[in-house]
Amino acid sequence: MTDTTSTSATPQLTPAELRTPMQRMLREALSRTSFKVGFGMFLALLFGALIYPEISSIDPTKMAVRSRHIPPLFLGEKWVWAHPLGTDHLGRDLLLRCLVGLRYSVMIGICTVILMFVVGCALGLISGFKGKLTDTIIMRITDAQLSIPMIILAITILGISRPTAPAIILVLGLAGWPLYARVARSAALAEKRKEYIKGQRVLGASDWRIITLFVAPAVLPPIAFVAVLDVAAIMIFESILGFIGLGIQPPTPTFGNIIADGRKYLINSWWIATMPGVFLLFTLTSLNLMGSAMENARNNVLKGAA
Amino acid sequence: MADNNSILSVRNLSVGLEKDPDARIIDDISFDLGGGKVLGLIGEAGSGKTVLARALINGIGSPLIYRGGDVHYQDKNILTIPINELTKIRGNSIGYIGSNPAGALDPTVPIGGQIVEKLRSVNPSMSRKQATDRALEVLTAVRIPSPEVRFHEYPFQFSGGMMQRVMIVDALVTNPSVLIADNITQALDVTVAAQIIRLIQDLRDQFSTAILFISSSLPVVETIADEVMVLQQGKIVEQATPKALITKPKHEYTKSLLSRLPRIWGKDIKGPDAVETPNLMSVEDVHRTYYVRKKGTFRDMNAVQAVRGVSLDIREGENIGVVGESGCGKSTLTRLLAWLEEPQTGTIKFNGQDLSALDQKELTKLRQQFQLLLQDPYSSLPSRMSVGRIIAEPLLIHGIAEGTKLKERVRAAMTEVGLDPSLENQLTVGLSAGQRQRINIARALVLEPKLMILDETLSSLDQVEQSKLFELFDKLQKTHGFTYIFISHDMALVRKVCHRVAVMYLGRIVELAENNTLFENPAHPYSRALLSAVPTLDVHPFKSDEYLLEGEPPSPVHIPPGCSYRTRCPLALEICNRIDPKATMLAGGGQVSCHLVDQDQQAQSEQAATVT
Amino acid sequence: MKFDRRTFLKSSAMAGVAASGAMVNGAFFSSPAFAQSNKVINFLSAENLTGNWDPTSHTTLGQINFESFVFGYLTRAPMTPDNPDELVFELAESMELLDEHRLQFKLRKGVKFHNGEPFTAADVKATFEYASKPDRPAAWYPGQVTVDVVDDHTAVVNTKEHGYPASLYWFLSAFLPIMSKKDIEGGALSATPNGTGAFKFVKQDGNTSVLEANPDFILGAPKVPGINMTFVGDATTRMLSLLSGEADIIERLEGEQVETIKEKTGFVINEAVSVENKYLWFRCSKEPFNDPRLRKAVAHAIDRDVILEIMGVSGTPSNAWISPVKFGYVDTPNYPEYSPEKCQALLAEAGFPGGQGLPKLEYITSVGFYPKTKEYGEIITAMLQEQGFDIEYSAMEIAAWADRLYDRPGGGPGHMIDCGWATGSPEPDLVLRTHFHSSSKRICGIEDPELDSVLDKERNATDPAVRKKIIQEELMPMLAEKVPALSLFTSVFIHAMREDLKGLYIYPNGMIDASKATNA
Amino acid sequence: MLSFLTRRLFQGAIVLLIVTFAIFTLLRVVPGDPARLIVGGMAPDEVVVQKAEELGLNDPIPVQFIRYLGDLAQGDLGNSFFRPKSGATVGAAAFDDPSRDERAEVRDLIFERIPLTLQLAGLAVVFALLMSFPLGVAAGLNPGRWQDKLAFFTGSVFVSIPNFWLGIVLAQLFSVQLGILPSLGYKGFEYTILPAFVLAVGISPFIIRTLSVSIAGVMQEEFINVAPLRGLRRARIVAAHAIRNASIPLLNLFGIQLGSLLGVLLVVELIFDYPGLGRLTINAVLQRDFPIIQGVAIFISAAFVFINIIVDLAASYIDPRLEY
Repeated sequence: MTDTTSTSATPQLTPAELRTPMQRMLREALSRTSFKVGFGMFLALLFGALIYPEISSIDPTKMAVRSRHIPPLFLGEKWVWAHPLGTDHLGRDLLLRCLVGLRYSVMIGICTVILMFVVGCALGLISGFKGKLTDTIIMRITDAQLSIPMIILAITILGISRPTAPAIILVLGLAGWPLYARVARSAALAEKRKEYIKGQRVLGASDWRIITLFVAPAVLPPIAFVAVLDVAAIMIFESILGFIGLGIQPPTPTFGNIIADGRKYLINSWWIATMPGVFLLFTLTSLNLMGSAMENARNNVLKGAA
Repeated sequence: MADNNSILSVRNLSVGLEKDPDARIIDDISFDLGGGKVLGLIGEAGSGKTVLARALINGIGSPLIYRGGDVHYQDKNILTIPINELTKIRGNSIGYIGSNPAGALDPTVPIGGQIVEKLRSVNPSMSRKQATDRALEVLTAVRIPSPEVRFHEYPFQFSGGMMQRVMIVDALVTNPSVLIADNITQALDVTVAAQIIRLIQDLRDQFSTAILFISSSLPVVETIADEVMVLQQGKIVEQATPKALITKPKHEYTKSLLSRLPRIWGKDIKGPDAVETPNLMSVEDVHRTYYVRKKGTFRDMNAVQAVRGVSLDIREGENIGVVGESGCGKSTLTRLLAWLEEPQTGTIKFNGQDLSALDQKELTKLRQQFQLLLQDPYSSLPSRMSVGRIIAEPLLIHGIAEGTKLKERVRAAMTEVGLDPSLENQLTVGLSAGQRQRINIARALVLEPKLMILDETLSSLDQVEQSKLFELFDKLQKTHGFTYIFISHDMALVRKVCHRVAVMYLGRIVELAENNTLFENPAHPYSRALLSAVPTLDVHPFKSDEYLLEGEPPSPVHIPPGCSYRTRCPLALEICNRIDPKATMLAGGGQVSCHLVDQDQQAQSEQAATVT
Repeated sequence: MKFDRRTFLKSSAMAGVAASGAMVNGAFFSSPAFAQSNKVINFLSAENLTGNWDPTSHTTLGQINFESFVFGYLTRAPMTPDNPDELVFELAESMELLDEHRLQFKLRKGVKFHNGEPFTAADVKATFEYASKPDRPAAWYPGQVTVDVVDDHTAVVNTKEHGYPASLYWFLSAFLPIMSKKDIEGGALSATPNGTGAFKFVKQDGNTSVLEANPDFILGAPKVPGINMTFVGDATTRMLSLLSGEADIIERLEGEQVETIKEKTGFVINEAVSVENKYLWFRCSKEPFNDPRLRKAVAHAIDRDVILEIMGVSGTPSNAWISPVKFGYVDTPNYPEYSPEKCQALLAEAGFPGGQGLPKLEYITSVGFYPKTKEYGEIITAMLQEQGFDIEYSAMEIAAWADRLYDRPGGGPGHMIDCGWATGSPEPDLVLRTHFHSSSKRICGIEDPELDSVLDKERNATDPAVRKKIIQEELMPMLAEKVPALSLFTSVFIHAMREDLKGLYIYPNGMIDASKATNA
Repeated sequence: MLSFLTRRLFQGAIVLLIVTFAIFTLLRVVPGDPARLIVGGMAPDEVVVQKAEELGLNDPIPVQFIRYLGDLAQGDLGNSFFRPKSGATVGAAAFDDPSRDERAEVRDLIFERIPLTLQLAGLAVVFALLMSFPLGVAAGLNPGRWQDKLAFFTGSVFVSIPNFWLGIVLAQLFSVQLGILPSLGYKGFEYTILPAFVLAVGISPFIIRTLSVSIAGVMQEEFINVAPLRGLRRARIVAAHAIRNASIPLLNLFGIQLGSLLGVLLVVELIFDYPGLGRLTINAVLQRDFPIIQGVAIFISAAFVFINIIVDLAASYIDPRLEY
C-alpha cells in the first residue's frame, strides 16, 4: 500500500512567503519611504564623490591664494560660478575638498565595518557554537576590548605614529569588533538550540560543517543587514579624529581637518567650516535613514510580522 | 430579554477583522450563563475560543473589531459602558484566567505584589494591609504550599501548575460572580491539569461563581460542566448536557469530534503483544547529572539528576514506548540514546558494541545504524535548503554516494515515504507538517538504520496525519525491520502502537510492562495515577481521587530519600521513606520498582510455597 | 659725566645713529591718571612658559614677555618707528661710555626687589657675570663680561679682557633683566621670579600666571590691581574669549580677526612692525642640509610673495636676516629670490636632479602661536613638492613644537623647522650671533669658520658705522650664499584689547608696559 | 547579591589587567621610541640611550609591565612630560634643565579634573533623558504612528549632526554673538550648560531608539495584554510594567554606548575650552604627552569596567532573572 501523494494539497503560497528571510528583509526595507529618501541622497553623494572630482579640472589641494575667502553662490558679492561652495582661506575649492573628504570618509567607514564584521562574527560564531573554554576566553577578550573606549584606543595608537588611512581602519576595526562578536555569539547560541542542529549532529555532521553550512547563513545576514548604521557611526568618529588632528594628515582633505581649519574663520567666512558640516550631516542622514529602515525591516521579518 | 437568574447574557455577538468587513471570527453567538452554573465550551484550535473569551469582557483590539451584538452583565452592556465603569466590572466582578500561566504576570515583580496591585487598582479604597491579607487567604485556599514565603517570590520561580494556581487566586481574590477560564489546562501536564480541575470544582462551591469553562478537550469539560456548547469556526453548533452530548450527538461536527477522541479502554481496544527477539540495544544503569550554578552563589553548584540509573533492553523489530510527565527525564534519555550526550556512568551497547569505547570515526560510522526523528516539523528542518538536498545531506556526510547515484537514492527514499519526487528542488517553506515529517523520515531512511528513536514525533500532528504516519511506520517496519522507540506523553498513541511501555518518574523507570498489562493492570502506584488523569471518555479503571494526590513532582535537585514517589503515593509504606526500591522482575517480562509490589510477591511466593 | 644730549653725540659708539639723537622722553612718565576702580587685566598669551623661572635658562618669547612685567631693566627700548634708537631709563639713571671697553651706569636709589632686598650695583655685577657665562642657554651676551662696582649706585661694565667693545651693552641694557645677587648665589632663580618690576609674581595657577601690582615700584605704583597672564594655545579660543568679555587683551591676531574686531564696537587694535622675523631654519649639522646648495635650492623654491599675500596685515616684506627695526638692516642684493630654474639647477648640481634620491624631509611648524603658520606651512610644502622635494609636513601644538625646536648634537629633530625670533633691543647680534655663530648655533646648528670670522669681525668693530658696513656688505651677502636659514618676512604684532583698557604700551618685541594702564 | 558583586569585581579585575597590559604594550610596540619621547626632542642621542637604560626600557616588555604594575599599585601613574606641579603647559626648556625633573604626577592631574567632567557628563545625561524619554516612550506606545515617525526622524537627524560642528556654531552664536550663555573656559556652573546640551544631542538618539524598540517589544508581551483583563488601568500598566521592563535593555545599552559618549565629550571640552579630563587628554594628544595618555587610558578603562558592573547590578536589581 504505497501512499504516493502527500495528503493535504500544498496550500497556495503568496510569493512573499517563498523567499528567503534575507530577500524578505530587503523587500520590506525597500518598500519604506525613509529608505528610498536615504538611498536617493546616498546615490547623489556617491556620484558627486566619485565622478565630479575626476571630471572637474581643479585640483582639491592646489592653492590659489588670490582667490581665497570667496563666498558660496548667491551669498555676498564676490561669489563665482567656478566655486559653487566658495573657497577656503588658501583659495582651495571647497566643493571639491568636501567631495574628496567624503570619498575618504565613506571608504574608511565601509572598510572598517567590513573588518569589524569579519573578525567579530567569526570569533562570535566560534565562541557561541563551541562554548566552554573557547567561549570564556573569547568573551573575556571581548569584555576587555569593550572596556577600552574606541576614542582612547584611537588616541593611544594614532597619537604616536603618523595616522594613515590603513592605520585608522585597523584601529577603528580593532575597537569595534567586540560588538559584532557579542551579537554573533548570542545569535549563534539561539541558533544552536534549534532542533535542526540536533538533527544534523545525529546525522554525524561535524561542528565545522554545522557552523559553515547552517549556523553562519542563518545568523550572519541579519547582522550584515544592520551594519549600514555602523558605517555612519564610523564616519562621524573618523571626522572627530580628523578634528583633533589624528585623522588623515594634510594635504589630504577630510571632513574633520577642513572643519578644524575653518573653525578659525567662522566669524567672517563661516562657509569654510559649515560646508563640510552640512555635507557630513547630509551623508549621515542618508546613511541613518537607510540603516534604520533596514533595521526596522529586519526586526519585523525576524519577529514574523512581515 | 435577560434570563431571570442568568448572570451573563450574550446576544448575537459578532467579531470580525478590521481589514476585511465580512470576515467573521465570532459569528452571531448568543448564550446565557446561569448564576453559580458552569457552562462548558469546546472547540478545536482556531475555532475562536480565546477571541470569544476576551470579546466577552471588551478585551479585543486591532486587528479584531466588534461587528455587533452585546454582552449584558446585570443591567450593563459591557461593550458600551464608559472605561471607568468597565474597570469596576472587568477584573472585579468578572474574573479571567488565560491559557499561558507562565507569561501572565510581570516577570520582574513578585507575585504577591502584583495581586495586591490588582486588588487596589480594582477597589482603591482597600488598604495595602487588607489586600495582602486577602491575597494570602486565597493563596492558601488554592493549596499553594507555604504561601507567606511564595508571596514574595518571582513568577520564574513557579512551575506551570503552581503559576496557574496563582492566576486562579488573581481571578478569585475579588470574589467575582463570573469567572472566564480560557483553556486553563492546555499548557499543563495531565496529572497537574487533573488537580487544577479538581481545585476549580472545590472552589466553585466556596466562591459561588458562575464559570464559563473553555477547553479544547471534551473529556476535561465533561467532568466539570453542567452544560456544554460546541464551537465550530466561530459558531455554536450544539448545546447540551455532557451526557446527552456524548451519547446522542446531533450535529455532524460534534459526531466527528467524538470519533476522533483518543480511546484507551474500551471493548475492542487492544495493544499489540510483545515480540520475543534478541536485544538490539541495551542500556545498563545509565546516570546523567547536570551541574548548574546555584543562583547568586560563587562556585557551588546544583546537581540536577536528570537520569538516575535507567536500564532498558530494546528488542529488534519492537516498538517500545517511554512515557512520563515533563521533567521526568525522558528527553535527556532520548539524547543519551541518540548519543548526543554521554552518560556519566553506565553503558549503552548497540549491537553489542559499547558506544563510549568507540573513537570518532567508528562512532560516526555506527551512527548510521540508529537515527533520531525530531518533534517540531517546522524547526527540525534547515530553512534554506531544498527537500532533495536535505535528504541527500546524510549521504554526503558519510560519503556514501554522489552524482546520479545520489539522486536516485534520494528519489527512492522520497517515493518510499510518500513524498512526490517533484518536490525535490522546492524549499521546505511551503510544506505541511505531515510532509515535513516525511522528509525527516526519508532523511533517516537513506542511511538504512536499524533503530529509529521518535522524540514526540507525532504529537504535533492532527489525528488524521498521525494515523497516516502510523501506516507508514508500520510499512517501513515490515519492509526494513526497523525498531522504534516512541518517546511521548500521549498515552493514547502509546496504547495503540507500542508492544512494551516503560513509565518514567524523576529520572528512573518505575515500571516496564507489556502494553495490555500496563493499561489494564499496572503494578506501580504512579502508573495508576498517570492513567487515572488521562483525558479520555472511556471508563477509567482507576479513579484519580483514589490515586492522584495533591502536589507536584519534587525538583530533580532535592530528591527525597527512599522512594522518590512516596511524597505523592497514597499507598506509601513506612519502608518507602527509607529505602529506594530496586527493580524487581515480574512474571511475563515486566519489571517494577516498588516495595508494595515486592511485598505482594513475597506473600504470593510464601503462599505458593505453603501450597506445594 | 652726566648724560645729556650733547655728551651722547660725542660718544663714538653711536656716531651712525647719533643723527636722530637719543633723549629722555619725559612725557613718557607723567601721563595724567586718576584713581578709578580698575579691574585686573586678563592678558591671553600665545606661547607657553618653560617651567624654569631663571631668565637665563631659556629664549622663549612667552616667558620674556612675562619677565618684562616682573623684572626690572637698566633701560627700556620703546623702538618707536620715528625714533627707533630712543632709550628710556628705568633702574639706571644715566649711562656713559668711559672708554672703548668701559660703560658706566649710574643706578637709581631706593629701589627694592619684590622680596624686599635693596637693589645695588652688586646685583648688576652678579647678573651680568652670571648671565654672560657660555653655559647659559639664553646666549644674549656678546661674550663674557666683568662689572666693576664703583659704589653702591655706580657700576662699570668692563669688556677689556674679553676683546669686544663695551658699547654693545648700550642697547643690550634694555633686554637684560636684572636679578638679585642673593638669588643668583643662593640658586633660587628657578624656584620663583624675583625682580624689581611693576608687578609681583603671586602664583602659577594652571596656565595662568597671577601677578599683583608692586606698590613701591620705583616709577610709581601701577593703577590696576594685577595681571592674569594666561597661556591659551588656540587662536580661535583667544579671539572668542576677547569678544565674549572673558579677556581684556590678546596678542598675535590674524588679518581676518582684525577685520572682525574692526566691525565690532568696544575694542581697539594695536598694530606695529615688530623686531621679529619668521625664519625657515635648516638643520645644517646633518644630512641632507649640511650641503649649502640644497639649502639654497629650497630657498629658491619658495615664492615669498605668496606667503606675504597669506599673511596679509600680519607680515611685511624684508630681505635680510633681521627686522628693519633693528640696527644694520639692509635689503640684501643677492637674497635668494623665487626661481624654480635655479632651484632645479642647484638640485642637479648637488646630485639630486629633480629631487630624486632625496630622503623624506620632515618640515615642522607650530600652530596657534604665530599667525598663519599652518597656512603658509601648507603652501611651502606644496611649493617644495612642486620642485620634487618629498616633504612630510607636521603642524604641532606649541609645547610639543617648542620641545623639538632647538639644535642638539647630531642635529635637531626634523630637517626644517619654522620659528620666529624677537629680541627687545635694536642690537642685531641678539639674532645673528645667537644663531649663526658656531659657539651658539641655537637652532640651525651651523658651524662655519667663514661665518664665525665675519661675525667676530662685526662684533669687535668699535665704530658703529664700520660695524653697520660689515653687517650690510659682508655678513648679509654671505648669509645669502650659505642660507643656514631663510627669513620669510618680518612679523607685524597685532594686539586687540577692550576699549576701556588704556595707558598700555606694547614694545615691538611683544613686551607690554602696564605700569600706567587703567582698566575700567 | 554580595557574591554576585564579588564575582563581577573579580572578573573586572582580570579585564582591567588585560586592558592595562594591552595599552602598556601598545605604547611600547607602536613605532616611535619611548625613551626619546621621555627626554624630549632636544636631548642628544647619548642622553636618550642612557635614559632608556635607566628606565629599563630595553628589558622585555613583561618585565617592564610587572614594574609598571608595581608603580600602579601605589597609584603612581608616572609624570607628565609637559606639566610642572602647577599644571601649566610648559615647553622648550633645555633637555637637562633641572625643572624637567619635578613634573606633575599624572594621578593628580586626572583627579583634579574629574569633578568638572562628571558635572558636564551628568548634566548632559539629564538633558538627554529630558529630551529623549518622552519621545522614546511615545514612539514605543504608538508604533507606526506619527509619534514613531517623529522619534525616528529626530533620532536620525540628531545622530547625523556632527557634534563638533554643532559645538563651534553654538559657541559662536550664544556666547559671542548673543552673549547670553558664557561657554569658554569655566568660571561657574552656567559654563556647563551649553557644552552639556551639545553632548546631550550626541547621546539622545541612542536613548530614543532603544527605548522605542524595547517598549514596542514589551507591549507585545503576554502579561501586558492580559493586564487590562485583570483589571489594571492603562496608565498603571505602562508606567509600572512596560517602562520597568523596557529599562533593562536601555541600561545594558548605556554601558556600551558610554564609549562613544566619551568621544563626543573630548571634542566638546576642546571646543568650549572646558578644563575637564577631556581637555587634559586632548592636550596630551596634541603635545604627545604619553604618560598622561597612558594614565588616562587606564583610568577611563577602569571607570568603564566599574560602570558596567553598576549597570549590571542595576539591571539584575530590576529583573532578578538576570542574576547569574
